[in-house]
Amino acid sequence: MADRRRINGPPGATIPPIYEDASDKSVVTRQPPRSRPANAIRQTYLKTGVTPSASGSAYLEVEMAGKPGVSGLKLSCTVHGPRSLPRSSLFSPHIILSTHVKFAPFATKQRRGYLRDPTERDLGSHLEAALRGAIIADRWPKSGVDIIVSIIEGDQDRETSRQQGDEAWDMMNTLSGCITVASAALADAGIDCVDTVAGGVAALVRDDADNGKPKIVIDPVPSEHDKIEAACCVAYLPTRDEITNLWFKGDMPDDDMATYMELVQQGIQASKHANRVLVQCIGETVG
Amino acid sequence: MPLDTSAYSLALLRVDGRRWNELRRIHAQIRTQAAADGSSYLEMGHTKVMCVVTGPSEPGPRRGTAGGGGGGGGGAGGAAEVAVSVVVAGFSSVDRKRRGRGDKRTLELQSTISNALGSSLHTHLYPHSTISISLHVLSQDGSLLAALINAATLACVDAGIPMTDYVVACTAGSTSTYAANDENADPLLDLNNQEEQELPGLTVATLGESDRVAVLVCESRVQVSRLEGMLVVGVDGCKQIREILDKVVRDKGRQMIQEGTVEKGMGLEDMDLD
Amino acid sequence: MPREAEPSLNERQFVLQALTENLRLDGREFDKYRPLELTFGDEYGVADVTLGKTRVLAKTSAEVTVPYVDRPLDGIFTIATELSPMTSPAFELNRPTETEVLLSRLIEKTVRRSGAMDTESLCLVAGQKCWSVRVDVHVLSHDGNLTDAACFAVVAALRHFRKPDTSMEGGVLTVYTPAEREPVPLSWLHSPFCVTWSFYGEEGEIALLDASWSEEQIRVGSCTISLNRHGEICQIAKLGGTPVEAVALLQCTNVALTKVKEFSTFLDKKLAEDAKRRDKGGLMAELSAENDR
Amino acid sequence: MASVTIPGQLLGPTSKYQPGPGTHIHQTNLYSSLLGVVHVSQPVKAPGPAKRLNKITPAPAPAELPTISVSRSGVSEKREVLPEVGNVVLCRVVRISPRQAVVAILICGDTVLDAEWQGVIRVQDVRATEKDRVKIYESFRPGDIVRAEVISLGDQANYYLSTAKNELGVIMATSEAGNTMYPVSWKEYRDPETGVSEARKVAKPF
Amino acid sequence: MATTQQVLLSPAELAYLHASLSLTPPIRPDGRAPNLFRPLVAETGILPGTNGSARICFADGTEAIVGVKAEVEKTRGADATEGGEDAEEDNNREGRSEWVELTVEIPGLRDDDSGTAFLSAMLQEALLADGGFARKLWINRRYHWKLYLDILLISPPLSYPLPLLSLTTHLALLATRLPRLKSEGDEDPFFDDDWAAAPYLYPRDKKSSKALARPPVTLLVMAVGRNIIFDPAKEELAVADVALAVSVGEAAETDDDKGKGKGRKLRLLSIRTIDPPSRLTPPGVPNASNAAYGAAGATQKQPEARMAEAEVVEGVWRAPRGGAKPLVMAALVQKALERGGVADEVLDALDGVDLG
Repeated sequence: MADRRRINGPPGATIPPIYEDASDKSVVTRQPPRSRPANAIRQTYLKTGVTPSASGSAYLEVEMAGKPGVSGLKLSCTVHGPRSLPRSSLFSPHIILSTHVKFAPFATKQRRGYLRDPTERDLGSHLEAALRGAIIADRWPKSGVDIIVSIIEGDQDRETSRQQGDEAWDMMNTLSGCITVASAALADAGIDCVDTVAGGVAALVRDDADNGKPKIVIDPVPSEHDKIEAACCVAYLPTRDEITNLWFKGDMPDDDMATYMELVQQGIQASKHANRVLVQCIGETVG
Repeated sequence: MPLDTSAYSLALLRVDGRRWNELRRIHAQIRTQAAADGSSYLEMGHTKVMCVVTGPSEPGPRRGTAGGGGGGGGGAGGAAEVAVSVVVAGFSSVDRKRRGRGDKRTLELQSTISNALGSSLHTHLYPHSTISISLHVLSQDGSLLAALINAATLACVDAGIPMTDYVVACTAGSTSTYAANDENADPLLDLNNQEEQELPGLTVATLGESDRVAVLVCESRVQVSRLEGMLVVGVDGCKQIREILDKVVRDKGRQMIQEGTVEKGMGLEDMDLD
Repeated sequence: MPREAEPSLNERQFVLQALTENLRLDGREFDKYRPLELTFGDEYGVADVTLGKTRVLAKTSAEVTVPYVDRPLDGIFTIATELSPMTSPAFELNRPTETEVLLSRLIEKTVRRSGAMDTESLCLVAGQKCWSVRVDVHVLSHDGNLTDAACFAVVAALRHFRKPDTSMEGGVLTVYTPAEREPVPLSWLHSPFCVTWSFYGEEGEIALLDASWSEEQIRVGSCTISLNRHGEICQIAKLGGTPVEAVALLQCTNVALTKVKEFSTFLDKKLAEDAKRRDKGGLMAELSAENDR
Repeated sequence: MASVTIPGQLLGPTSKYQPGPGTHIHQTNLYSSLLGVVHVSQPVKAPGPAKRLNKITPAPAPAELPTISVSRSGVSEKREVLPEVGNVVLCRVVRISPRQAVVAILICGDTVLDAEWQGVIRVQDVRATEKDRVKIYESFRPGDIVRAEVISLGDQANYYLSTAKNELGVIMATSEAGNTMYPVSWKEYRDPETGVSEARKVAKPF
Repeated sequence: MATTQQVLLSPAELAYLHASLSLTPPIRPDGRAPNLFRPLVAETGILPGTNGSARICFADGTEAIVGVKAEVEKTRGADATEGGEDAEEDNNREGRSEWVELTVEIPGLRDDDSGTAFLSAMLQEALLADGGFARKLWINRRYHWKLYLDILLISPPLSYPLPLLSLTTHLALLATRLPRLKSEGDEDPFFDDDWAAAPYLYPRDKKSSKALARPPVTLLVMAVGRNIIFDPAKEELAVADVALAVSVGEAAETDDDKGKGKGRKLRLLSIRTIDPPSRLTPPGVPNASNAAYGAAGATQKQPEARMAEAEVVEGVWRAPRGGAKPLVMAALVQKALERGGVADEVLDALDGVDLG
């Protein structure tokens, strides 16, 4: 659908030239391989109550891969509600959850429009499934809550070329960030949840350095690895030991159920790491 | 590719070998889908459309979003609303072209079909309800609006919605292009895509066998003097199509009686089912 | 969404009864238009049309852009219609209603698809530069028969419009300001006009021209016929409604032709008057300048 | 005992506590469902004014158990409360019709609500006696502030409210002349300046 | 959102459904075995104007049509010399995911509905999971096929349409043929006009005309209590504890696999959690707290009892809370991937469709 409300730039965009560094041919524009252990997530910063006008809000930053101290992914989430439903909607014995995930136009290397594209809608559906399991919906009949996640900066390094790294794998990291930040904002808004849900990603990667032997890492950064065979993103409730959303993608033979189980288990591990940050952050809010 | 119309004057045959007043092959089926209240499938040459009718039913909560508009005042008044949605499949034309649902041409088609059927269906029998007609275009080769109207009529018959008569439609054209300014141009019946692109033409829908025109759409430039000829041929074509559609409905009815799906009622003796 | 108030049963009955007695509410004959007025703005390409209480403003603008990839030799010509809440509370911004879609389709088919303007003449450099001419139609007041008024306004605005003159020298395109060179009119081929019939009665046997809003609300069908004065049909749209005898439609077309001829003469006259008004100023200025010397 | 809990934190077994607001039961344990501070109220204190704030299970265990609840008070005042059946609310009359008065609910219990929730007082719910003689325009006028009780969650849009008790009804009213009026009887308000009285369903002052 | 319209079932009906589906073996409303698909009617090649098409009609009346259309497109950034020697060429046949465009059209839903976006993302993800599919679209280093898949649901969405759409897409892709390439190397491609000579997108065995490889299928699996149920109908989904969409592809058989029991060798391509509509169902009220059943004393004293937490009462419906145990999810996936299991059966059934 065309964006009719704004004056958009000309459709035929120009791509800025990328100059090759002539002096040093050996340096390919490739990130150094993963330096942190396979079972560690990147540094994460989380803070609640950043938007005073919203019922609840949170902000999340994840450090950029291979560059300690520089942040990559930046997410902000606001929760509005519970508030009354529009007159036209039907009676609902539950709270109506609506999730919006939106990339800022400048968040990724490819400029995004102002209208939500299918990827953003898809992420919104995943997020909704993840949160729907966490909230106690029957506490708030006849009301609605809007959860809006803005991706201020995507998880992409400007220096990697466009060919490298498939955006499809980036989406899992983004989704896990969205889940964690939305969970913090929900807690801040005072909406009843059964548990603090957090997102985690694990991937089965194949690196040339390891002679092509596949291994499982958590919180993968696609550009750090030669090939990602499969990845999964889980939204996990730690005290209940339950998964509210599972997203798996890849290629895995049927006789390898053990690897699949291990992958999900590692995803849960990653989620537990994120949950630790989450618990600490919201604990501070009250104190 | 410009249409070679010069051959017509020699052999009096059109590009696909038809004579001026010949229809393309029409194949129609009703009750194609078990889940729907009414359904139909119609081919006019290579134009293929499917129709599914739901209702009359309680209006949904999100009325008016899918366009369509009310034939006869909408569901709020004393009559049922006829909501039409047309989906043109991406693969239906030679070059794949995707039309969004907000496309103006599609909206116009929807509104036309809704208003045309609204005038024939007895919508006043179903106040505060919605008859939703969902049309899918699977393949296009000219006469799209006509095919859609015919398919919708058949599906409404299948759904058992009372109507005054069939609303039947077909296209008519004229042999020479506008530029040729040929006053002696012959009218043509049932245009295919190529003819539709090159020659002036119009779509006529009539109410059953009468000469009364429910829809008349002309989208090309043509001399006023040629209108009458085209209209006459078009109206005549509609009568032929009505016969064909009527046969489809009767055949299906007879088949259903034979299979015992419906009982042969008392009144059916009067109808010439045999 | 607020809805337009529907006429009451009494109102409906009254208007219909009057029509069967050959009377219209405002006393017009069935085939008479309300008084049509046209004023041009100070700028080129602005036309303000009033038809009774219906008022439509059309404004033409032009800019240089890149042509569409699939049509490198054609300019771009767009017509945008806007029915704002100012016209009626039933219209909302940014959400086209059915009325708006049908109106814009009708104007589009009448003016653009009939080839009233030579779009090839808008091309400046094949595949690279072309004029994009855009007409914005604003409905200021809605008292029925928007189609005819809007279509008239669009044609009048386009014929009144002057685009900046350009020249090509050695691959360099120059666009001149009006001060440098007198702007030039668009390359215009023919002037189509819409004539809308409204039908009443069980079988649509009563046909009215230029129905007012209250008449439009109770009609059982309508048919818009677009013609130019050479007797060429540009478009016919009877989009559903109560079926009408084919013969009656042919008669409507013939009457429409005479109306279109009237419109055409009227527009020519107004354009000539306006040209004279502008030219007088221009000539006088030039003359006085020479006298000074 | 004022410890901070986060959603999903274990509070205790159901055999020791009753669930209050901000908690939920999972299997046989009570867990927090909110970010906030834990309160444990002993059953002795449960009746009385605190009753409205606490939600007690319908079938109380034979031995009254302490109620455990989690609330955000002391954290921030942002916590929204939904009108619930039985709550006394303050609302403003938005418009009236012969059958009902439409109101906007502003305060629920002691909490000022963040969002405005729409409610209706139907003609049969205005007072307890002589229901068939109630006229809405003799009971409420747009702009009045009304104390009412929630009787039902109602349909998709409205909460259903009732003023069929002595202490419920209009508590603040403005006369046609634009002055704030004072109540003179159970069905009248009077303008202090013009002296004209207007009919209302008057709430009995405490 | 993800699962069509609201469920119009009362708490009592939901409780009954849940109870009967939790029995061992479960009793399904339509009497199917837990791992049985709904019967279906399928045909291919219905639209001569497309490169491949299929239509499937489920017994419950839902119907879908898929048309596949291919267009030659210039590869972006292809003029840059990469690759090098021709010998390497086969390895350099990199496919790109943007060569496939998939759209889902569901009557009554807007184009930009998130449910539709979710469905199409899911189908596309499964198709592109192994990267092998996009590689099939490679023509030469400068050109490729752009494949458009238009998926139309013809009937109103009576049940969650995922299995139907997936199976129809599967068949349409099996029936898809691309014109035979006559040009060589990197020159502008031109093709054989003879449609009969056009090769299939998924190559077939010459003799049996059975496809050698096949596109993936997406199965809908749900769990109720300890039971795993395949291809749930709308009512069954309304009481699901958890629902997963599992995309399964077929792996090429190697020799050492032969001994490993019967059935196909399968590959797991993608999993997505479907938000079950059960979470939005109205809860039931236990008799103990229902004023109409003599619990007057308790309810009148605490009218706000509705909000109170109550322990689960047997036979009273309560919308599920929280998620699912990781082990339950794993069991669902394992069941879907089982050799000789449901996926196998479905693929076998689809094999039987005449690909004309």
